[in-house]
Amino acid sequence: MARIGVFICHCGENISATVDCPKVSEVAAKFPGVVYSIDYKYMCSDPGQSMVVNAIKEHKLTGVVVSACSPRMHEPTFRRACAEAGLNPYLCEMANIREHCSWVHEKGDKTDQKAIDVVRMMVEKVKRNNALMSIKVPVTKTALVIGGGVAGIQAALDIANAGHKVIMVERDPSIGGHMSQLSETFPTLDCSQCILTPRMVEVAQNPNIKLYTYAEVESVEGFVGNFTVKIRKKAKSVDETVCNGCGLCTTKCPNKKIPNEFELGMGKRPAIYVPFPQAVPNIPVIDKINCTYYKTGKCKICEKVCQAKAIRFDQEDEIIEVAVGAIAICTGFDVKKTDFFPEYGYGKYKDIIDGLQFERMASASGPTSGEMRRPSDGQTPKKIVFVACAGSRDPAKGIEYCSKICCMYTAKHAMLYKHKVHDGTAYVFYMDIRAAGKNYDEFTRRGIEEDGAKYIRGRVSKIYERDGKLIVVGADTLMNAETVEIEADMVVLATAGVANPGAEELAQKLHVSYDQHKFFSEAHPKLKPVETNTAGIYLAGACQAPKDIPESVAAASGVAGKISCLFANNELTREPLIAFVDRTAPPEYSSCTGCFLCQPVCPYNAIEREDVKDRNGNLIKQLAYINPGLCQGCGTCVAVCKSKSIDIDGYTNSQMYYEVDALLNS
Amino acid sequence: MSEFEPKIVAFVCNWCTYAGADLTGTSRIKYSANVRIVRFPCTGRIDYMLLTKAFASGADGIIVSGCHPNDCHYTSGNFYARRRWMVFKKICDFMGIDTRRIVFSWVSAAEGGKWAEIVNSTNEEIKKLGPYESYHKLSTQDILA
Amino acid sequence: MEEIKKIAKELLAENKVQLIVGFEKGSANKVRPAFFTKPEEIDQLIYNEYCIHNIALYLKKDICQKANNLAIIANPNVVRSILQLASENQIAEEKIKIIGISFEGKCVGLLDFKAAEEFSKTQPKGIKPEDKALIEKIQAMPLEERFNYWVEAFSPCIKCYACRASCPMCYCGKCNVETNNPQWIPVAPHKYGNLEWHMMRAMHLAGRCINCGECNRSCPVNIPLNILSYMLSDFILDEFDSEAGMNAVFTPALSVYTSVDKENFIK
Amino acid sequence: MQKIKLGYYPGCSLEGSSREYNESVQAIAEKLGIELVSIPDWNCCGATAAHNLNKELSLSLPARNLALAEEAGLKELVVPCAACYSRFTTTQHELMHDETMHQKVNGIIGKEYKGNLRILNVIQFIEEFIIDKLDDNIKFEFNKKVACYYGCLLVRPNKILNFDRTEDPQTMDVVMKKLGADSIDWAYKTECCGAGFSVSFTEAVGRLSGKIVEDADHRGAEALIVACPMCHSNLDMRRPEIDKYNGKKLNIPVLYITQAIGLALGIDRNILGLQRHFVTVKLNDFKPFAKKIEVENLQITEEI
Repeated sequence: MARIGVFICHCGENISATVDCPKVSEVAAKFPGVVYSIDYKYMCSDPGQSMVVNAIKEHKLTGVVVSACSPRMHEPTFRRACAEAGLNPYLCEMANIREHCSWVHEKGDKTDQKAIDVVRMMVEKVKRNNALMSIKVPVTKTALVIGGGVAGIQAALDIANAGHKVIMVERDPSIGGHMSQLSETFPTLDCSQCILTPRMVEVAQNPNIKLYTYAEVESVEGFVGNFTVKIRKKAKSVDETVCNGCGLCTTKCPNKKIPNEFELGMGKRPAIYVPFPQAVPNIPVIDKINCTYYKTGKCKICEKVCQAKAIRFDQEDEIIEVAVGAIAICTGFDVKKTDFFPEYGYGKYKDIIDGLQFERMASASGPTSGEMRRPSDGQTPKKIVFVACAGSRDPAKGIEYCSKICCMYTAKHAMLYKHKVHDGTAYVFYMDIRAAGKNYDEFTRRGIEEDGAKYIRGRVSKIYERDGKLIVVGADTLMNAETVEIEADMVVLATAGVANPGAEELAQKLHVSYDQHKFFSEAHPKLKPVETNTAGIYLAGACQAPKDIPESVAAASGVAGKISCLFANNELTREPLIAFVDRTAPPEYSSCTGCFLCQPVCPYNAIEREDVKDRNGNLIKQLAYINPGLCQGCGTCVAVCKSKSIDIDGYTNSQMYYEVDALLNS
Repeated sequence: MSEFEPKIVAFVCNWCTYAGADLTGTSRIKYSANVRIVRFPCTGRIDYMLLTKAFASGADGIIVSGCHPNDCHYTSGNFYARRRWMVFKKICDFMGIDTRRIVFSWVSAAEGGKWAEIVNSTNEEIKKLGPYESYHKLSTQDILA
Repeated sequence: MEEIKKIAKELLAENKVQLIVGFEKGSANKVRPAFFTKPEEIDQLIYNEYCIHNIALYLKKDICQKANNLAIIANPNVVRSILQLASENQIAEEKIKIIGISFEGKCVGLLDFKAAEEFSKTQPKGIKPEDKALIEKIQAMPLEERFNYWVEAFSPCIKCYACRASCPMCYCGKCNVETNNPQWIPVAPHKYGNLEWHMMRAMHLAGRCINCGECNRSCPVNIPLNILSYMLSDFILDEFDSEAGMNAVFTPALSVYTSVDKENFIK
Repeated sequence: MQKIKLGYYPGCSLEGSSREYNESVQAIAEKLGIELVSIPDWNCCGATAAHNLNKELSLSLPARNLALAEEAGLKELVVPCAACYSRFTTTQHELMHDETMHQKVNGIIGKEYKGNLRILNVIQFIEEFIIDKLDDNIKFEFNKKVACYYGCLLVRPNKILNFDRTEDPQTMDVVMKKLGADSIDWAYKTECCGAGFSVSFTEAVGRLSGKIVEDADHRGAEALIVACPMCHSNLDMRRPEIDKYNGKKLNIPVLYITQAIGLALGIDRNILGLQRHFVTVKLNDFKPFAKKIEVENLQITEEI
């Protein structure tokens, strides 16, 4: 006989303000099988959990329904409490009356009725729950870090220094990411490359880190502790083991007119190139699209000049398969290009650039060697306009979110400009100055007060060119919203930080979720900020949302900590919510007919054919068998099985049937 | 007589729509209280027998919802589900079971607003159609008769 | 006819098979399925226009299961059933010899699976005009009328399960209707239980039915059961280009998918 | 050749202050074998007053015209006036997205508007029915530097019209290039001309239109090309206020795009109504048309 306990949580007022919790508790007490029902202010608190523990012991409960928040929030909490009281944790279910009820409905009878129904459905389900034992699986103590920007570098170094193996995959020919493109960093104005490049070298030299540059993740299979990852190593056309990085090939390449990606098109590079002088590894790659040899079959000058004989025109992409236990996604972000803005000329004006291009212009190693020279004619801009929130925070026609880093880097840009062009004027159009961070507000103030950047609170409606000047038309909302027109020599748009192209595809390969802007989603916005919904896959840096360097680094170290925790054990415990095929006594052995129509639908190839043999080894029957190590518990096989021979723990046919059946009684 | 309040059951997957409905909650977007959510690991797990069972149990409308194509936590459960729904819908149509009462949707973990819209539009639609008496009668009266 | 007998006799005489499944004369003018184990019994074997039953059904019965190898007199429906059963791991090619009979009643000799697949493709298929007409008639009905049509059509059903018993694809040891925890389908022959039972059967046969029509023939109360499966087979062929009973290696429509499956019905 | 028959809504401006717009549309249509059928018993579209005062009225006035056009069996409706066009498309959009309002308006006008009509502004009309015929009929190249001025109503709101790029429209430029013109890139394509203040607040018109005319002139344009009677009035008629604002006299003429096409087709200037303008249209010396002009058709739909 079932002895179910029902625990209704008020969640402070989160639930009780809308749902009549005492009434729900009262009604639930009368459900068949319920022997104990109570409501309390905070079930997840210590006293609340103790109530559960004590009730289990006192009333000899065989099942528990906690009616509170989403099971995604506190299911582990209450399952632990049950275990503490000696009840199998899988005999505990949660009825979601907060996210799915009190927060989304108005106070009233209908909402109370819903809460009651939800509890009844869960009571009927929990009556049929089975005691389950968690599954132990081995852990491969190697981490995969996808992306070699500052977040990836930090995560890789921390994990490697904890004594674990790391495989890093970087799409570009060098690690370093966007941070290596920056000139100086806020709020200290220290040189970005000076602080980053030693870390890049450390990655290359760390014996625990295996680095694959010019490589991408091809496919990912498996689950936490046991992923199998295929990496596509794109052909560099250069033998990395032989090349000594002398760079002669890059100087002799006759085709030097290719827009340089690292300089965001503001500089040129040859067809065989290293993206920037401090690149790690310092090995060139041949850009097959622009290389004269690949285009015409003639040239091969690089091959002729290479003393190390490292050029390999016949090199092909290579697929490498690796086994890893955890994955850190550190793929970073991109900035919206200026051609996104019709009101600013769809990118047709050369002297309207984005923030990242300005970084290159301000960088001592950039295309202008750090001098302020506008792209159209190389003149020093005497009047420069920075447009913050260019296209951001604009649900009507732009990007609705705040990119967070632009206020700070725009202040930095204005300062850098003033430091380089003393007699120049820098205007900043802004909506709000969001300088929340340690020493951040002080920094923007310095830009305004000491360096004299002219801040105008208002948006820019239009920019057009007239007589070689860019006319910036905006409003000054602090001056009666009067129209302001500035004749500028150059304009810098602080465009939105957006998800990297390819983020969606990667998310689909990894089966992690992403938001409407294609940024990866964390498992919980507050309490699981670096985890994804998929166990063993973590997030760091700006692939999650626009983030500045300290935040990215902190998240990366957080990920490294999480992965190190995972690797601290030789085995990990997995939820036993997996499918199984029934077995009965001979001569049936199972109701499974061995049709194996379940086999093709399993995404994990977990369904095997088991031979049932007699004593003499003669085959009696072939039955489906689900490998518990491989099954991830999707249950697709359950719905496919005609004879209902397959069932899945946690969501058994009987549980689901009676959960639905409970509706009838309401 | 009070207005007809439909009974709607939602069969949703744990990873996308259940999480999406959680987001509706955390975003405090209001929707009709006539829906009861049943959580499954994946749309691939949702047995069509449970849909007829829900109608028999008194449901006036059903929502079946999971991850968008390519977003399935288990890679492909939603693709098998999609086919099964097509065939199930076809046989239901043929047998005169009112498929206007079954709403299929993709709601991702990020689409809290869409979830509220789906529930509300389903609720409105079912209100227009009225209670699913022909099926309820079949399942209750005929058993007793 | 003589050729069939000749082949059958040889198979038994040369010990190539232990059992032959075919037909013999029944009472009055009727025929009935028969099992032959000795060459001399073959004189009783007949094949005529009345031998329309899908005897592939017996392949999953004890008598055939116990035989190490066997032969079967196979009209196109039987051949298709064998291919479908083979694709579902229910019968091995080594075990069975198919004595093929075309739809005109002509013996085409012994068929291996490859030949059976070819044979299956050459034989007429598709829905009979009168069945198609009925399907279209039902589809044209307003919703409520359609529902009532089926409720009424199923109302004489006494849950005798002749449809299941006569269907070669209904080989589950324990049918879903007999599972009782939970009791998915009410066993009592009332309208509701009947509706769900027949719907479930149609769904279980979706993508697997070879459209032999045996369920319809065997139904003692003449429910047009076959059109449920016919309609679905037609839909599945149309929508997924998938057809049961054509290949010995085959995955039915509901165990596969394509990324371009329609989803205009999904919000 | 079978004559193309299209619905036509002239509206009040084209019968009054902008007769030359009407004349030039009719002239090029006739020349190219297109019959424009006016909606029988048409009424005012309600612009610009109605939608500030009464929503139902502002929808009912256009809806009656649209319903009349449908009753007359018309499939397309050419609406040259940008304000009328804006009211018509807005009405269609609102009624098709709001069933309650749709029923209400049907009740008010005593007719059933079905929403099957395709409403075309003058540019869409040119793109669909004129442009392909130009190569065979053109007599002169419009070999002038022109500034195409779209104004506010032709391309906005994009959500409803889904026509051209809101901030940097191109369709008129494409047509003008096709005629052989050098269509310049300039800053005031879609800025406000002062619109309804034409009568009530001429100083504002002087300032707003002044900037437009000045920029076009400054960039060396020999003519401003428009497709809206209101824009034309402000840029042409308010030249004294414009000149006062700019502190100099500007002689750049303002032509309707249909007049420009008419000139290229060799239609008499007086038939096109050029003599009615306040700013004298001196343009001449057109080159005889020699060979087909290839114009790259820009991707003009804007992604939102």
